[in-house]
Formats: sequence, C-alpha cells, structure tokens
Amino acid sequence: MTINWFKYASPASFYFLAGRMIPYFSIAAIIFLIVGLYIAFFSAPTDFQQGEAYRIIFVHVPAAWMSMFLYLVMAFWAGIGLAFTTRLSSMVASAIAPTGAMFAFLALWTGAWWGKPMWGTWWVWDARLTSELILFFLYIGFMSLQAAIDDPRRADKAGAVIALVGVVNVPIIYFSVQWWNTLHQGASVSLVQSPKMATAMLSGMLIMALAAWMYSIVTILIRTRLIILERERHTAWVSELKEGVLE
Amino acid sequence: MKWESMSDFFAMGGYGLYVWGSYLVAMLCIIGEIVLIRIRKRTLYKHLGLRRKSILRGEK
Amino acid sequence: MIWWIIKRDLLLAMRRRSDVLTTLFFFIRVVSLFPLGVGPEASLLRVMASGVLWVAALLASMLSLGRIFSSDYADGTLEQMLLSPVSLPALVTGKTISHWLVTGVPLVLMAPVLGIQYDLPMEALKVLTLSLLLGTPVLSLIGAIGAALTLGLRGGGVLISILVLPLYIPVLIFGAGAVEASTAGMGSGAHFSILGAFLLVSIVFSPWATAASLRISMG
Amino acid sequence: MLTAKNLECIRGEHRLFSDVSFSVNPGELMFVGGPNGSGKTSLLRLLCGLSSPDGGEICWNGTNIRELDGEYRRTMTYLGHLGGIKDDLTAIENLRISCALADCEISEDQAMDALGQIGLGGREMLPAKVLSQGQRRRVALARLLVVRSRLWILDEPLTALDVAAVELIKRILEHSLSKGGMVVMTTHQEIVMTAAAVHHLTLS
Repeated sequence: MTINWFKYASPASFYFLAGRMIPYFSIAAIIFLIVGLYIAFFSAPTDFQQGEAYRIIFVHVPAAWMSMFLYLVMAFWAGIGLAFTTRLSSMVASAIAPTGAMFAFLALWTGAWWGKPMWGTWWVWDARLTSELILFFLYIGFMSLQAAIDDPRRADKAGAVIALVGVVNVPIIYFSVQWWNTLHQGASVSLVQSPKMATAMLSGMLIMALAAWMYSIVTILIRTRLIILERERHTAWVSELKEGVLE
Repeated sequence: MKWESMSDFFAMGGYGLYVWGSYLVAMLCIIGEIVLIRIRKRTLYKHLGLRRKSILRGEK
Repeated sequence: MIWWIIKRDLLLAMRRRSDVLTTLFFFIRVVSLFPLGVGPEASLLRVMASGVLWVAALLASMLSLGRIFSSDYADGTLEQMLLSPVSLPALVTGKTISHWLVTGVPLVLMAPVLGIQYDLPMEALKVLTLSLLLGTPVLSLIGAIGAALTLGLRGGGVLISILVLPLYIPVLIFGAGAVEASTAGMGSGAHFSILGAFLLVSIVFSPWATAASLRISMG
Repeated sequence: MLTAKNLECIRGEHRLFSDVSFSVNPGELMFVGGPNGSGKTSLLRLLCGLSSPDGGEICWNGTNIRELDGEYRRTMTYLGHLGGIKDDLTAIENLRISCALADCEISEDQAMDALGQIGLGGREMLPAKVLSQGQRRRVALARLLVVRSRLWILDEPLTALDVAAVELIKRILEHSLSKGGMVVMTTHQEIVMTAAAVHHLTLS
C-alpha cells in the first residue's frame, strides 16, 4: 500500500502525528545526553596537549554542526514551501530558525570560552568562528524579516527567498573567510584538528550530536504545532479542538 | 578516566571555569528555549481560549 | 527597455539631487571621521585605508538601498512595472544599474581623493578605485534583493541592513583585501578575478531573485 | 474574453469573497460594486495578476492567466488607485514612460496631442507635483488613448474628476467598447453608458 504522504502534509494530520512523536524523541534525546555526558567526562581520556579544557568540544562541535545542519534543513523546507506553496513546509522552516539560532549562539559562546584557555583571548578571528558568527546573523536576518511581515503568506515566501539566498552564500562566506583568515594570520591551531582523535572522544562527540539532533526535533515539532495552531485558528478542526470534541 | 575526588572533578585540571562555564551556558540555552516555547504555548492557549488539557496533545 | 528605466531614474536623480549628495556626503564624512578617532600617523592610516574606505562605501550604498523601490512603490509606478509586458528581471536590472550609477559611481570617483587623505601611494589608489568599481555593482545587485523583500515594511531601513550585511561580507573581504595584497606586493590579480566572479554571478541571479521578491511583496 | 471561475480571496484571517464567477465578452463593460472594504480592489488586483487567488482561477480566452504571463499583460491595462505618476516628472515624461512600460513607446507629439485630447493642453510641461489631483488622474487616464490593449481594468478612474472629464472618459470607454474592447471597473458615481452592454457584479 502506498503511504499517501500528502495526507501528512496537511497541517491538521501533521499536528496529531507530531503530537504522538514528541514523547519518543524527547526520551531518545535524554538517553543520548546522559550517555554522551558520561563519555565526555568519564570515559574520554585527558588530552595530553590541552589537558581537560578540550572537554568543551563535546558541546561546541555538536552545536556548530547543528547550527549549520539546521540552516540547510530550514532553507530546504523554505524552498519547498516557496516552490509548492505548501503552507506546512513554510511553517516548519519558521519553526527551525530559533533553534538553529540558539545553536549558533551556543557554538559561538562555547568557542569563545574554549579559546580563552587555549589562546588567552575570548574572541579569536578563526575562520570557523567567524563564519559561525555570520551564520548567526543570517538566522537573525531570517527571523527579523519574518517578524516584520504581518501577512503570513508573504512572510513565508519572503523568508524563503532570504533563506535560499543565504544558503547559496554560506559556502562563499566560509571560503572567503578561510582565505581572509589564512591571508592575515597564517594557519592558526584550528579548534577541531587536535592530534588524532581518540575513539572515545569521537564517539562522545557523535552521541552528543545525536542528543542535540533529537532535542532539535522535539523543539521544532513543538514550535511547528504552535505555529499551526496560530495560523489555523479559524479552521474547522481547531475550533473542534476548542470544544474538546476531538478526543 | 577515573577522577580522584569530587573536587578534582570540578577543578577539571585547572580549567573548571571554562569547562563548567560552557556547559552551564549550554544548559541555560536549552532550558531557556524550552521555557520560551512554554510561555509561547501558554499565551497562545489563553489567546485561543483553549483549555490546557492533554486533549491538545492529541493523546487518547 | 532597460534604457528607458535608467533614463527615467537618472532624470529623477537630477531633479532631486539631494538623494545623490546625501549618500556621497555620508561616505566622505565617515571616511574623514576615522583619522580623528584613530590619530593622524600616516603609517597607521595607510594600513587602515582600504578597510575604512570599503566599509564606508558598503554602508553608504546600503543606506540608499531603501530608495530603489520605495518611491515607485508609493506612487504606483512599481505596479505598472510588475504589469508591464517587458520581463520584470530586465526592468529590475535597469533599476539596479540606475541605483549603482546614482550611488556607486560617485563613491568610486570620490575614493581616490579620500585615499590621499590616508596617504595611500598611487598604486594602491588605483587598485582601491578598481576594486570599488568592481565591488559596488555587486553591492547594489545584492542590496536590491533586500530592498524588494522589505518593501513597505515599517523599519525597512534597519531590516535591509540585517538581511544584506552577511551577504556583503565576501565582497568586503576581497575588495579590501585587493588593496592590501597589492601594497604587500603579492599583486591583486586573484582578488580582482574573484570580485569579477561575484559580479557575474550576481548579475545573473540577483535580478531574477529581486523580481521574485517584488512579486512576493506586491502580491 | 475574460472568465473567472469561483474566485476566492482571503486577506490575512478574513475571507473577502468566495465563489465569484463571471465572464466579460468583447464589447462588454462590467461594473464591480459593493461597499467599501468588500474586496473590490483585491478582485481587480487578482484579475490583472498582481496577486494570485486563494481559490478558483482566472482565464483569458480559456487559458489561465498564470500560464499566459507576459502575453496577457500585453493585452491588459491596469489603472490602480495610485495613478503611477511621478511627482518630479512632467506630464509628458510621465505619459511617455508609462507607455514605454506598456511596451508601446510613443513620440513627443503623440504624447502632446493625447494630453491635449484629455484636456491638459498647455500644461504638458509642468511637473506633476504642481498639477491638481484631477489633472494627475487625467495624465494617468491619457494612457488609455494611446495604448492598444483590449482589456482595461480600472480602479475608480473617476475619482477627483470634474463633470467634463467624466464625460470625456465615458466617450473613451464607449469608443473602446465599440471596437471590441473590454472594461472592468469600479466606481461610486453611477454613469449611464448608452451604446455598450453593461452588467454589474456586486460583492457583498
């Protein structure tokens, strides 16, 4: 039997589907978090070069990965929403932005706090940190544009355009910052390429990344449901919800 | 990786401030986002006049 | 058809000369403020010159982005453009070129004069002016997308800068970098080729994206 | 021939109208009536393709205007509330540029005599900002004399016009309708059209 995906594309059915999935993802997120933290602090060995400071990697790298990954997913859904005018995909895109921005901010903050013990200064114009900062601005741009437009349909489409233009520019920005960085400062110790990663370190990072991913799915699903309620409050099924008819 | 004592664990080889600082900020960010979503949910429910019952999560 | 739009906009600019001059004076003021803030030693100023001039040019062109479509939006001409049988991207290219002619070119012409203020050698002045000549159209082209998206929104000016600044950064890096590379003797050929690449890519894509944004904003 | 099938338009949360169907044949004029805020302007913006309907479709000679795109815009002239007149340009420049935008460029003297016909003789070289509201509306309407489109979509063209101008516009409309043109317009002043087939659409 073919699954009729479009059935799930309608906000109403997505609302309940997401409702059922949220508990499972939250449990998965908590489990991965606990395992990841255990590895981070108890099974990962001390790094002979950076001592214990490197343990910030277990938060910084997953956050950086998530901020980049979520921007791509956001641009994907925004693009789908623009191309097929499916309202749900634009709602998902708007729901992704705040979580992505949070991860970008977290990556910046932990990057700075890691830079302090390593280089003695809070902010280092390292290529990746700078591109992370610019990515953070792109998120802020997307969210402020959507906030400034009242008509939801125009907000979705305008947001989609700036997200797509942004996603085309992310690699350009990264490589120009890379070029700019090497031009001025020479190869600085990059944050991740510490000498060969012990397996425990790598697995810890991956598990923390999975925890972050599960967490993002939970927050994005919840926020999408809120946006669905906000936008569909005049539809029949939401009014049925109000009377509690829909058991 | 066996820590000799609790205080050694918190000292984190002298980098305690930075390590725990970053983890604290990470926790604050996550809790902050969850709190923001909850606030947004509450105002939306009040605005729509919905009852705050599990009905809305669509559980049986 | 593009020629009509450019002719009209230049005519309008001539009739309302203040818009042109405000952007130019903003550029001059910002550039001449820095030595007051930083101190007059020529060696320091020489190092900063390309960065300061480029950032000032970027901000000046961004200031005037709001005006590309807002006056047409207010008096209904933009509606006529959207409904004209001529392809909208062509009209938008005309608008962007006229914005560049009105704001970009004066900056390029003024840059060498201000460069002297920063005691830049002749070679660096030449490279700076050329990099601005290549870079300012890209600023107008990308900025037009932001202007189209924020049409008719309150607080549009600030919003444009939030949207467009991250996209300007590669142009800034290679524009300012070209001058530094040439003063450091490494030659700025690579920088110009990349700036040229930015220019070509944005000429191809941004009118189409701006047209789509206009349809979204007017829809 | 312009046909609309059960059009629906939602502005924000509020549904302006739905199930609006009509068709306009050559030589016909359609008045769109209804109280303020009933969506007249939105309907006209849908007809000219500025915005897309939430439901239903609009066809020109049977094909949806979305597919026709440029070709449809060649056969249609839209005149909105905002006349599309630049304050800093003179009446002549305004007219020539709006005709160029409609892709039918006109020479200096064609513009002069069009403005003369519309009753702006002697004021062609004045910048639009010194003209009165009625005169600016005439400059916008002068385009109808020159442009060769067959479908006219006019949003309250008669506002701020004096009696003579209204009479003049009536003659222009009748002339165009007699040559097989089509007009969709909204107006609050009831004007009696003699020769043309007129029908009304009222939005609740």
